[in-house]
Amino acid sequence: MIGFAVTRIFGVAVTLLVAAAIIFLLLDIMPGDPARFMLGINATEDAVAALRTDLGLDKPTLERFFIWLFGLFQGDLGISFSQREPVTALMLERLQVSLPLALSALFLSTIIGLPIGIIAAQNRGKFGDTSAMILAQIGVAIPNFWFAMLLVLLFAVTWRIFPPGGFVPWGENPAHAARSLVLPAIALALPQAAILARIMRTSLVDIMQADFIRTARAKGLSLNQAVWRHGVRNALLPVLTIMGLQFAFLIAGTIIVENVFYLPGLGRLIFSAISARDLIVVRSSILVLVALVILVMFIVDLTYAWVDPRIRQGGQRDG
Amino acid sequence: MSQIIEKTVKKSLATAAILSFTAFGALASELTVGQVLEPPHLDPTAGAAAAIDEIVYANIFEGLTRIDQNGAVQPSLATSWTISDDGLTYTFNLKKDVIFHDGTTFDADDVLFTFERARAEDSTNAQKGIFAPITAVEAVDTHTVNITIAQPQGDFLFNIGRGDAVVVAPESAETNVSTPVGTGPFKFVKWDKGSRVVIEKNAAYTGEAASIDKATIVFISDPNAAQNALLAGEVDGFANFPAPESLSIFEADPRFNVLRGSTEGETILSINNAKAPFNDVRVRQAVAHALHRQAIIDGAMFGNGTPIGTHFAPHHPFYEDLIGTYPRDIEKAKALLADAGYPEGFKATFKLPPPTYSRRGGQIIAAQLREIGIELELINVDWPQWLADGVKAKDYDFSIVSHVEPFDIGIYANPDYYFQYDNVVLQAIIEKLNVTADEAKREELARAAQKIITEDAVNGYLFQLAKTGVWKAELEGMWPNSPVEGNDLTAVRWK
Amino acid sequence: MDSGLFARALKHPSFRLGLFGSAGFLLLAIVSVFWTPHPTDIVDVPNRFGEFSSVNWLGTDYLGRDQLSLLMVGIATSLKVAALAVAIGALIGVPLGLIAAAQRGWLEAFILRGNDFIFAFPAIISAIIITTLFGPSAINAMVAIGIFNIPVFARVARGAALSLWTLEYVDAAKLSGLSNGQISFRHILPNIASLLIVQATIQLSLGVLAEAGLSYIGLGTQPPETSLGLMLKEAQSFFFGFPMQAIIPGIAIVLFVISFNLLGDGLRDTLDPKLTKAGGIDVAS
Amino acid sequence: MSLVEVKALHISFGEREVVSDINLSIAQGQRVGVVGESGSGKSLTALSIIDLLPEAAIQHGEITRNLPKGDKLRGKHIGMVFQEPMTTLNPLMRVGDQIKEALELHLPDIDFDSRVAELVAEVDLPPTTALRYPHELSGGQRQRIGLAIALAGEPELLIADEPTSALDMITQAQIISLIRRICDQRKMALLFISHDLGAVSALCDHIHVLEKGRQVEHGETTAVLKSPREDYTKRLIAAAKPTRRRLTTRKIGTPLLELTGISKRFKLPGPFWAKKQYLQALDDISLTINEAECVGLVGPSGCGKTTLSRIIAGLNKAQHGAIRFDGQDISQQRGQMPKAARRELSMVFQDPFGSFDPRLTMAHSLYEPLNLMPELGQTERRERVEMALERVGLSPDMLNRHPHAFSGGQRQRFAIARSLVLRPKLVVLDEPVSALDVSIRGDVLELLAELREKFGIAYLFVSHDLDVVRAVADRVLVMERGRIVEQGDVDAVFDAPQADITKRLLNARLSI
Repeated sequence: MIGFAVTRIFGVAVTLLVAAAIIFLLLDIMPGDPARFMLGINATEDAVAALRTDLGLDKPTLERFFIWLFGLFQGDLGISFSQREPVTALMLERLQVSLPLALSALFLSTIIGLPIGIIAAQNRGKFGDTSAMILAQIGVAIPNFWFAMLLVLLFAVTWRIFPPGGFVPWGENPAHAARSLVLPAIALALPQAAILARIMRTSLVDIMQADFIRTARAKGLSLNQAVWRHGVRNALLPVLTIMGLQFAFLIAGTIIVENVFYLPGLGRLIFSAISARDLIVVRSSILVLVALVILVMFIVDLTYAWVDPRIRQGGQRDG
Repeated sequence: MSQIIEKTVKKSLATAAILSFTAFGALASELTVGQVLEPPHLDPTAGAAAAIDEIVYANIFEGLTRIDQNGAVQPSLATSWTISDDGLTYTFNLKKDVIFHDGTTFDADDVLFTFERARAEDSTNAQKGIFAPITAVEAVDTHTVNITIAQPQGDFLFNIGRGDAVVVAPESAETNVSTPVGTGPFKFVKWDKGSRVVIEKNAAYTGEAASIDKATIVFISDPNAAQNALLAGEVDGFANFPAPESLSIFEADPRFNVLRGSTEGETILSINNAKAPFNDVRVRQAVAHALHRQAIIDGAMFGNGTPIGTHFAPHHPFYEDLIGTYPRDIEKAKALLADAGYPEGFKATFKLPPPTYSRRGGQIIAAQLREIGIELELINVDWPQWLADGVKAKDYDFSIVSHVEPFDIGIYANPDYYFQYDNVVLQAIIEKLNVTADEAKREELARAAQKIITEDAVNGYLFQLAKTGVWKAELEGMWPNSPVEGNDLTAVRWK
Repeated sequence: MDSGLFARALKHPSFRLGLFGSAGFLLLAIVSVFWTPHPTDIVDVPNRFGEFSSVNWLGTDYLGRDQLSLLMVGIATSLKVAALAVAIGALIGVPLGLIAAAQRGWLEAFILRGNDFIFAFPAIISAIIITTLFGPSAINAMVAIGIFNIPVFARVARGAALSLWTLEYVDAAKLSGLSNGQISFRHILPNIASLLIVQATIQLSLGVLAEAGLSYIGLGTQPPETSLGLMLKEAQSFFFGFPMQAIIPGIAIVLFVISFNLLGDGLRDTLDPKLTKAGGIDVAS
Repeated sequence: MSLVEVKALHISFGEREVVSDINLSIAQGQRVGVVGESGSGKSLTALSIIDLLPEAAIQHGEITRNLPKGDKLRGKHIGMVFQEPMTTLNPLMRVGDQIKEALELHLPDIDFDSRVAELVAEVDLPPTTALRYPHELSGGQRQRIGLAIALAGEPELLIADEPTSALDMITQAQIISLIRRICDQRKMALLFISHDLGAVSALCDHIHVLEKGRQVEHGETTAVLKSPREDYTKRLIAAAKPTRRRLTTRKIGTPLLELTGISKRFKLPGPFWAKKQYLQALDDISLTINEAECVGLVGPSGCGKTTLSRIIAGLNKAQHGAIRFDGQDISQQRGQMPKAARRELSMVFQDPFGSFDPRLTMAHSLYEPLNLMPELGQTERRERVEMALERVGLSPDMLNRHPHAFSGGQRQRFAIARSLVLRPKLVVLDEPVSALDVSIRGDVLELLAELREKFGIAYLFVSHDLDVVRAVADRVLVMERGRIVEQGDVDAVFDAPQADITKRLLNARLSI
């Protein structure tokens, strides 16, 4: 297990390094000048030049890359061009929204999607299964921003149960903060739950055909016992991979949903930074998002290994 | 159409009746204001973003003068001033017993610091032009300051009343980006990045005190989210509501009050005058004849906006009504194009920055110009891209921009400006205008300038951008117009 | 796809429903290239927000354009973006997957790591990067979605190909002196084609959703072009006054995605389930 | 009184009846066998007895179980062992826990851990096995665990559904003797299901022969074997008996293929920093095959015989050693096998279903080897293919059909034809008859012998079945753990085996 983990960590480190290089260099050719944007349409050329020097933009690309990279190792990502504040602090502030949002959506989609998938698989072909799968089919097909908007119309504008958006920092009022995230989390989670339910059902239906389920039943277990004791855990393996990938979708989803609910998340930081050509913030934020996805995939790999002794000992997962 | 609105309104009314006690009442001295764009930072002397001024101008920071609702210059930190006979030296008498929010006292040294900082070689002030004519700033005593300018200037007092010239203290100037410290009626409390800025009443303020205790400025960029936030009672108003299409809904809803005013934003179809075929005045005139202003105002802004025929604010006393110069006339436009050698029309690029007026207006204008054979390729760009393409590289054919600087006809005298309009006659007029202090003379010059640029059809003049505020009906004291970038909350109060 | 699979799939009720739906959308899209009830590039402001009528069956939008015509063009754009994204993913991903399965060793390891790497960039992040570099457009959205499709197809192709490479007819082909490339092309690709088609329908419906999401945040299709996502986005702010503006494209997206999902589900159910599993088909759902 | 009595059992799926009118009874302590080829309905019969038929199956008829009422039938009174040892155990659970689960259900009052240890010991496994996961065990070990699970509830009847079919000969023999011993010790009845008449007759007192869902014949094992009444039974018995050796008149010629010091090892997966672990698949193999000679290659599973045959055919590469073919060095340490050699050398595979691309017509597959002879014209090509077909007794008009149109035996003929298209000097036959139903094995072997007689082709005949090898080979090589441990004239080796593994392989045969 430790060997497995160390191999993976090495892989994660290499991936992150490559990602950092690609993100930095790609964005360096981005058209537009942060200094010019900050000073606006009537700015004089010498003011722009002064600001460029001030921001360190006149240094060569590679030099700036290595400054940034070494900063990364020390947790110091530099100072935002437009906001004149440490990037690390800016991002930590935004992660307070994005991370709980993505994680609670992941949690919600899991506790909604998996049981529905399991129950549907157990009642395959019956009314419950059919109606659950029709709902899931629709859930998969609804664009999440559209769904988010419907939620706002119902729960915020019409019934006023939850706020239509906005966010109060956790430190100020944790209950209010959590309340602000309820609708966004649901908007993100339900489509994903529909996907999970479908996959869980397919996977469990497959597993229920497996020989070891028959062995378990021959042993004397009832069908339900066999499904819960042997089937679900095995059926979860492919679902786990999907959940890892789903996190990538959730990250994408948070960026979209943040706009609907005007949440101060990482996605909006990226957009506002792009529109100010605050490249240092854009790079670091994108890298953090990518790192989050990689981290979750790493956790999924570890969980996979923890659940499945074949991988734990084999060291390699095929496929 | 109206039926649907009615239904929606009735439904919302019912809910409002049930829930009104939670929405307001208990916290009557607090105010939550929606704002579309979040500022990059909060130092108005170090950035062009209007979003900075919308929060801090007149609320947190004050200048020597201030601009009132009608665009007139009023005393602020300078209680009075005198101008020398040659028009070159301004003597300001400063307000006494003023302290900055951090407790430091305000005196002539702060004014000196402010102006020296803005004028300095390495200054990053976005409007360095305001300070360029200044040759000297001296403190006569602790509460008297002399400012000398190189040539007489008509709008100097107005200019130093703008957000870029607010007075900052040397102790706090560097940290104003995150914790602005000024002398205004509101104190900065905190800024939750990405979300909101909170300001509260400055108890030590010596002028006319603010009537609300605390104001929260919430950043909502999505027009639909803005609408939801208002309807859900989450914000009390928007000084600039981002969705003109929804105004009719709020107008029909008695819970809300829609304030329609004007901004200093002349919205124009800008044309690259140095580039063929636009260097031919006939082509530009053809374009002007093809434009149908009201359709653009209706289509893009849902009727909000005043048509203009030149680059000047219609509410300004110097405004010259030139709307009739180029009536919509497709045949004439085609004839002009044929004269210029383009009987079949031509293709051109149309770079559209993000605001609604531009993106929507662009589609409508493209349809209108297609009628005279000009095929436009619409290219959506964001502001940095637009600045790089337009201002720096002059790589565009058409664009739509709202020029929000007050009294900015002077840009036509700069051949390097992105229109690349180069007319020595106009340049002479503007030069003269800049050094003329006499109002009647100034008016004459300004009107002449307007006529010239309209005759030359430098740009397509579309409409004056409206300021459309949506507020809870119980609020009063909001500014209907935006004579300068800013959003003065001092007079806002619950009825 | 062989005719046998298709014939068997036709017995599947959800496949028939999906086929009917997707064929309908495809037809609308193709027709829109040659003909729409009204031109979509005119602006007729006085006539905006028209109700359903005999002239404008689905009414008119905020610029007075015919909604039905816009919907047809929007479907065509959405379909084009999604389909070309699938094409990008398949044309690059499938060969990569085939090469990985055929060559094994370091090349396979490299391709797999590359796959994981691309997976770490959700389409929206690629879209952000691409858009900041080249500006927003339907094409850039398509490229971003396409990039994300590459590892999906590579994975499916490799997984399915690996199981085929253990089969004896592949050995027989090797004995006949065929190179790995020839074997991949003649024996492996045709045998995984139906699996790839299933994956393509799934990616296609995901692509339509992704395009909608990207258009919503302004990274996708730009006016005056239109797509289902853009129509939905533009209609959002009219929702209170003119809910139909948003409901029509919203329903179109949902039906569109469901149609292609049902099509894919039906094909998948009809395919040999073992092959399906080998391909790890659900990877992308 | 019989323990289980099945009367007029019919099982159908929808319209399709797969089991028709089966009657059988199992008395206390009796060992009953059911034999039949795939699709004969034998497994469904067994599943109906333990009440585990798939939901879609419709069952008619009467099954009387004289077992205590009210209690759990499955596990407690009837235990069952299944065929596929790779998949019958939950891969995520330690095998001891899987045994314990059965104990918890049926014997809740005992000390589970010690009982698990006893059961593990009863199936002849070391005590530590209980802590292992299924993937760490060999097929035989897993099948023993399956047996331990079935025994945990102390059932009166054990149903074993093809428990040994996926195992190699030696393991099969061990499992069969283990089942016999346990049945004796526990006085437990057994229902043993197999396609292998040898295995059934080794265990059971009474056998039922099934064909296509119908019961063909039943009776005392010895009686049925001695005097079968039905043709089908006769054919089964004939096929299960060692094939008669065909005499050959062909002279064995000069050395055709010479291997010297062939070695190959595979890297085992592990963390990249750890010392690399290797599996030595082939260790210094040297051998010779002469012209027109048939050399048998036998050994237990995992001994390396498949790797060796693939290296000879040019499908894999050796890491060390030299290969000379027809006087030419074709060692492939560098580059591919030369085309010239490839034309002279071909291979026939085990699985007649996997050896043809299902999407291509037979014509496509049969012309494919001619890729190696680009100099041939269209007519010559057709002649070659048609001649090859003729030799294996197939007609050219079959060429336009797809593989699924043919039976296993026909496909294997096509496979042989494909190997003959190039007119090779050596054909590697990798278990060419193992996947075929017993009734058609004889035909294929006959064909191979005939071809050799006529054209002087040399064979490397790889098989786990010693009787088949004895029937066809001149010389035999016995492999164990990557080495050739014994070789010589086939009769000499099999009559007087020297190596331990040869003796064990010979003893494991289950002939009638």
